[in-house]
Amino acid sequence: MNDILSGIQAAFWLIVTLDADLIEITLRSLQVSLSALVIASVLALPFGTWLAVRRFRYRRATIATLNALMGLPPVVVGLIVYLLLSRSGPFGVLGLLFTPTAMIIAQVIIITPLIASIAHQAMRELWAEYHDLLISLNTTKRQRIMTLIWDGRRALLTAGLAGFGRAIGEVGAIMIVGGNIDHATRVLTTAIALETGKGDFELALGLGFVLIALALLVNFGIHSLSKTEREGRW
Amino acid sequence: MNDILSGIQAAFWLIVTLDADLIEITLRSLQVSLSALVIASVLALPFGTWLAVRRFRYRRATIATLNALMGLPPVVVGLIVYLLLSRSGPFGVLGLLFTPTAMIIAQVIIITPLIASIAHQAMRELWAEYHDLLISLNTTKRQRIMTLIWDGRRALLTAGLAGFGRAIGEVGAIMIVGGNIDHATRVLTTAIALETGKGDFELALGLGFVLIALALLVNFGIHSLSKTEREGRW
Amino acid sequence: MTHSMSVSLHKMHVKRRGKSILGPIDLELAPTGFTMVLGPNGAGKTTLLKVLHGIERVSSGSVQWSVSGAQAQQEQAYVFQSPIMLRRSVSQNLAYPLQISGISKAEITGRVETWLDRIGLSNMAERPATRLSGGERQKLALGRALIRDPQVLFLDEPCANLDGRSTREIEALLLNTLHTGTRIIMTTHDIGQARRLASDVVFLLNGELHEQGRATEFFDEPKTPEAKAFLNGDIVE
Amino acid sequence: MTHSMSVSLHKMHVKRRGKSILGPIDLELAPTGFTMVLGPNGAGKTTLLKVLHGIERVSSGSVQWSVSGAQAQQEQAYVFQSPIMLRRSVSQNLAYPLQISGISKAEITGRVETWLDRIGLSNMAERPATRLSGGERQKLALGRALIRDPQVLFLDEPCANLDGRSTREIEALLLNTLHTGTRIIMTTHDIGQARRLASDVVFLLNGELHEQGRATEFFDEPKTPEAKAFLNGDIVE
Amino acid sequence: GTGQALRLGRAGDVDAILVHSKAAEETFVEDGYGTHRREIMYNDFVLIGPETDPAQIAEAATASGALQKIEAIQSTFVSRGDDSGTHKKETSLWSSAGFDAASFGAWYKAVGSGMGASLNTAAGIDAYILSDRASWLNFGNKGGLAVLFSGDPVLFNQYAYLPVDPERHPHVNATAARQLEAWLTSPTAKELINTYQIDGEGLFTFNATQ
Ligand SMILES: Nc1ncnc2c1ncn2[C@@H]1O[C@H](COP(=O)(O)OP(=O)(O)OP(=O)(O)O)[C@@H](O)[C@H]1O
Ligand SMILES: Nc1ncnc2c1ncn2[C@@H]1O[C@H](COP(=O)(O)OP(=O)(O)OP(=O)(O)O)[C@@H](O)[C@H]1O
Ligand SMILES: [Mg+2]
Ligand SMILES: [Mg+2]
Repeated sequence: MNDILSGIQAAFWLIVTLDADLIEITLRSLQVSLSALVIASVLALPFGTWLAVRRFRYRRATIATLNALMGLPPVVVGLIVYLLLSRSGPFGVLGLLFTPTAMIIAQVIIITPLIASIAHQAMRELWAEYHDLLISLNTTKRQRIMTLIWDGRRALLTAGLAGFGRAIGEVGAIMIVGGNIDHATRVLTTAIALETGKGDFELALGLGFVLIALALLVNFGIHSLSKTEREGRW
Repeated sequence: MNDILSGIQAAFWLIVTLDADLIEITLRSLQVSLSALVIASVLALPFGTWLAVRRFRYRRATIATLNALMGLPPVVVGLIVYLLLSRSGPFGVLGLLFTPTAMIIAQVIIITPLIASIAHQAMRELWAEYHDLLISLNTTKRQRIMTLIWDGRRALLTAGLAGFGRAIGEVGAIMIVGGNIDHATRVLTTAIALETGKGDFELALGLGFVLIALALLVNFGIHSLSKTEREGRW
Repeated sequence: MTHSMSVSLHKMHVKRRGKSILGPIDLELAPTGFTMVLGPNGAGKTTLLKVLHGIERVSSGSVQWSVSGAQAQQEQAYVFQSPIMLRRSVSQNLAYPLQISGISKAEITGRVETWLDRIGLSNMAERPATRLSGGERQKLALGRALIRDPQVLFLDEPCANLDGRSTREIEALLLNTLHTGTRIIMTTHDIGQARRLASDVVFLLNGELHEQGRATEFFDEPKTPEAKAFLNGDIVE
Repeated sequence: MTHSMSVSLHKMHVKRRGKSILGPIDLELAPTGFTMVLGPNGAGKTTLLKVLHGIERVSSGSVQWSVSGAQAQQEQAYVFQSPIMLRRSVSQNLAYPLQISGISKAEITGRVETWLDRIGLSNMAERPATRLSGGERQKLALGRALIRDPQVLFLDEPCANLDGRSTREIEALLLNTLHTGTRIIMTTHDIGQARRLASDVVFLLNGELHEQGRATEFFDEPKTPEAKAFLNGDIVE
Repeated sequence: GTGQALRLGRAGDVDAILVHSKAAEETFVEDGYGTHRREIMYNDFVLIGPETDPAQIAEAATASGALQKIEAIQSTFVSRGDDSGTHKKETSLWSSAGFDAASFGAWYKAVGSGMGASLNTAAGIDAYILSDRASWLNFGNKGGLAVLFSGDPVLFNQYAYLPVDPERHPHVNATAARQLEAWLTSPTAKELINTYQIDGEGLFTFNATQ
């Protein structure tokens, strides 16, 4: 109990003293996770919507696979990305290993199935509602997907936020491909893992609370920006 | 590339030779994650549905918080559970630390917000459809929630599967509270982390592919049992 | 069916986003009879019915039933303008209001059978309700409302999608229900139907209560030119 | 509006879960005229319209338009029995079919204005379409179908929730559209309306084509006792 | 790492710990968390780097000399950076070579990870790194790395056994901790430790006093 309190205290001090290291790794966390979120959303939202709209032979199998991919173990993703990007791997020449880019790649792989799966679920209901009209109007596949994405943007927000949450809290994969290098690839979660390893639980918890506060901030920010819950909206 | 291939090969050999250790840790993985899933679903499905049904003052804030909690960093959850269960912590007398029970507790904390948030999203649409009728029929809160859960069970499946995926692939928290003790708390993900640390990528990847296969199996199983995608069902 | 329910609206006003959509209205409805709410599209008929039923938020003023609010709602039933189908089979839709009242399984089965027959859907009891045709949905919604023997019945254009024969049968059913003591408050755009059924009329125009009175008088000698125009299908302005 | 479209059904059969719900039907529809599809609830009217429009899967047999399938669908419009509202404002709903056809912004604005006026919803252009009253939705759906000047227009009970005046106005609008060369295929349960509008009638019963012919003949001297009973609102069996 | 193990011992979540960081261990006993500290065995640290050895450390005479050569050409060096026993050893080696590790530039990468993860990082970017011999021999992803320097007596690495004090944490299984200690210092353990080999190399040397 005491440890948890001193963790909160540590978080408080880190924040009020504007600890330079803290600011650096917090910004890097945000940069990596938001980049991953944007890239993953660009891939996953249309794909999830497309899955809701299209009927094809292996649709069931695709959906089951997508759901299963939500469970991609981060460590395995990290390993595979490591092997691909390592000097002896096929993309070794790019020299991306142990850079924030590598971390973004790993996170994109982890959160894309999650976002796509939640998006698919949400879009399925909307598609059931719009189906007859959009078919009747002879819309193209692309138009259907764009219409659903636009009119279902509120539901897609949850998908995006789930993805962001997964990304910002993830540590297994980015530890492997980013290496937790000080001043280069250290982010909040890897720093927490480091402090835990050192047995400095106060600092680890403190960083953890900073991370949670950050997640809350982003969520409240997005919610109030998009006014999702305001009465009288869709 | 070669490493990945030998990983697949390793997975293949592990499976065809019915490696006893593999079977043990696979079963433990399943046991821990399914227990966590059941407990989290019992908490999260009614809660998410309740959130869709009830209008109250801090609803927006609750939803934003729930979404933020989807990003609870596993390491922090692990730490907090560790501190609570540790001998010097408030629940130390229970002696739960470094047991599968501790791992289940940590996973429940991680996946409950995820399941609740996706469930809330799905139930909101259904509630919009049913709202007038259920209000008019003068149903109790409990009846509303039960009706929505029953009629929206398909959508809740995605929520559950997302939670299962998150649980089975998680490593940060269970490593801290479970300790990765051989024959006691070692599961697939912690074994993968161990082999990665040893630099034995073939074995790590092999275990990873076993884990992915397991996730696929569970998903295909549940999908075909529940016939979610069969034409003409709800 | 032991106690009767009357209702009175006092300065009842419904606003949405700062715009007045119904009222302010002062209105008394007697505990018996067949009240027809008439008026052009968008006049506020649906809003009024929902306010009376207690499922539409009132911005100001009051709605007072002669019994307590909880009891009032418990003994009322409402058929929505666009029927809401539970994602279940036809017979499960009929059984639902009984299940939530905690009625025994055996009795539910019996009453569902009876009502399937009365609304003419016996041969599609196991069909998913969401697959029904427009008219079949309306019949199901009506049966689901009547199956609990409500004391007050609200009907929002219940025959809009029904064929001639079904309309006649439903009208007979409604008159029958009325004679067992049920209070009925209904809207329709079919003036002929309104004439056949109503004992009194509430005429709404642009969200305001324009005229109210006994049915015979309203149809034969409407007091205002607007009501006259409405009955003729002319421009009402 | 340069080429006309006729359609022929050959042994067209719609089954769902092994149950026949419409057909087998052989039917020819001429490239012009106002066809009224009549029949009791659940007869298969909606199903037939959807099959003709190409949005309902046919289990066997064929549906052949005189122009290619893609072109046929491009120049048709459909008003559904229960209007489907996009979760957008009223004017955005009207603009939608124009936007997806890639029409210029300026032209869209103009045409939306015109049609808002024609369907009488000008004063609620910015209201969310999902908040409209039942009748307002039907008008919006109709405007959204007509705004692309379709060559073939399907209407599934378009006036079910409209008041007397709106019904008359919409009827005038439809006859006007007919006279500019649009083919109209419609269902209704209002026999009076059917009489006023139809040039020919397709009478369905229990999923089968029971009678087909010119409107005047059908209404004045129905060939079968079932049709006669239907027109009288009697039991049709 | 050693830090987390000491922390677990302090909380009483384990009955005994086996670690390698003398100063921290002595504080642990002084603070009354452990009953005593008993040395069990030792192995040694080795300097690992790319087989091409750009800094030529293989030719250095001492560990300090090897580190000076690395610093001279600022060749990429991976540090555990996690306050572990190995990390503390590395920092002290740098200071005896005359440097302050905290002031190094980007070529010195403090990765804040366990030994395995740090070795993976070094293998991924062909860097120099200090490792204990056991971890290195157990490590499977050697890539282009090889042991380039070893044998300097300062690289000696002592492991010690510290039972948790049952007076502070009454629930600890002191009997089991005593049994384990007896076993660890027994001739059987001596035999096992001294003959444990990977790739034909011995790893540990038993040095417990009876
Ligand atoms: N939430 C809302 N926001 C804005 N306008 C609303 C809202 N709800 C209803 N309205 C408007 O209030 C008016 C009255 O609606 P109501 O549904 O009561 O009409 P009605 O008399 O039942 O019409 P109809 O005969 O078409 O069913 C309509 O013009 C409708 O558009
Ligand atoms: N997917 C389905 N599964 C089973 N039955 C179906 C399905 N779709 C339609 N039906 C049935 O087919 C029949 C014809 O339906 P349709 O909607 O065409 O009737 P309709 O003539 O338009 O009736 P209404 O006048 O009530 O609108 C109905 O009895 C309906 O319940
Ligand atoms: Mg209405
Ligand atoms: Mg129909």
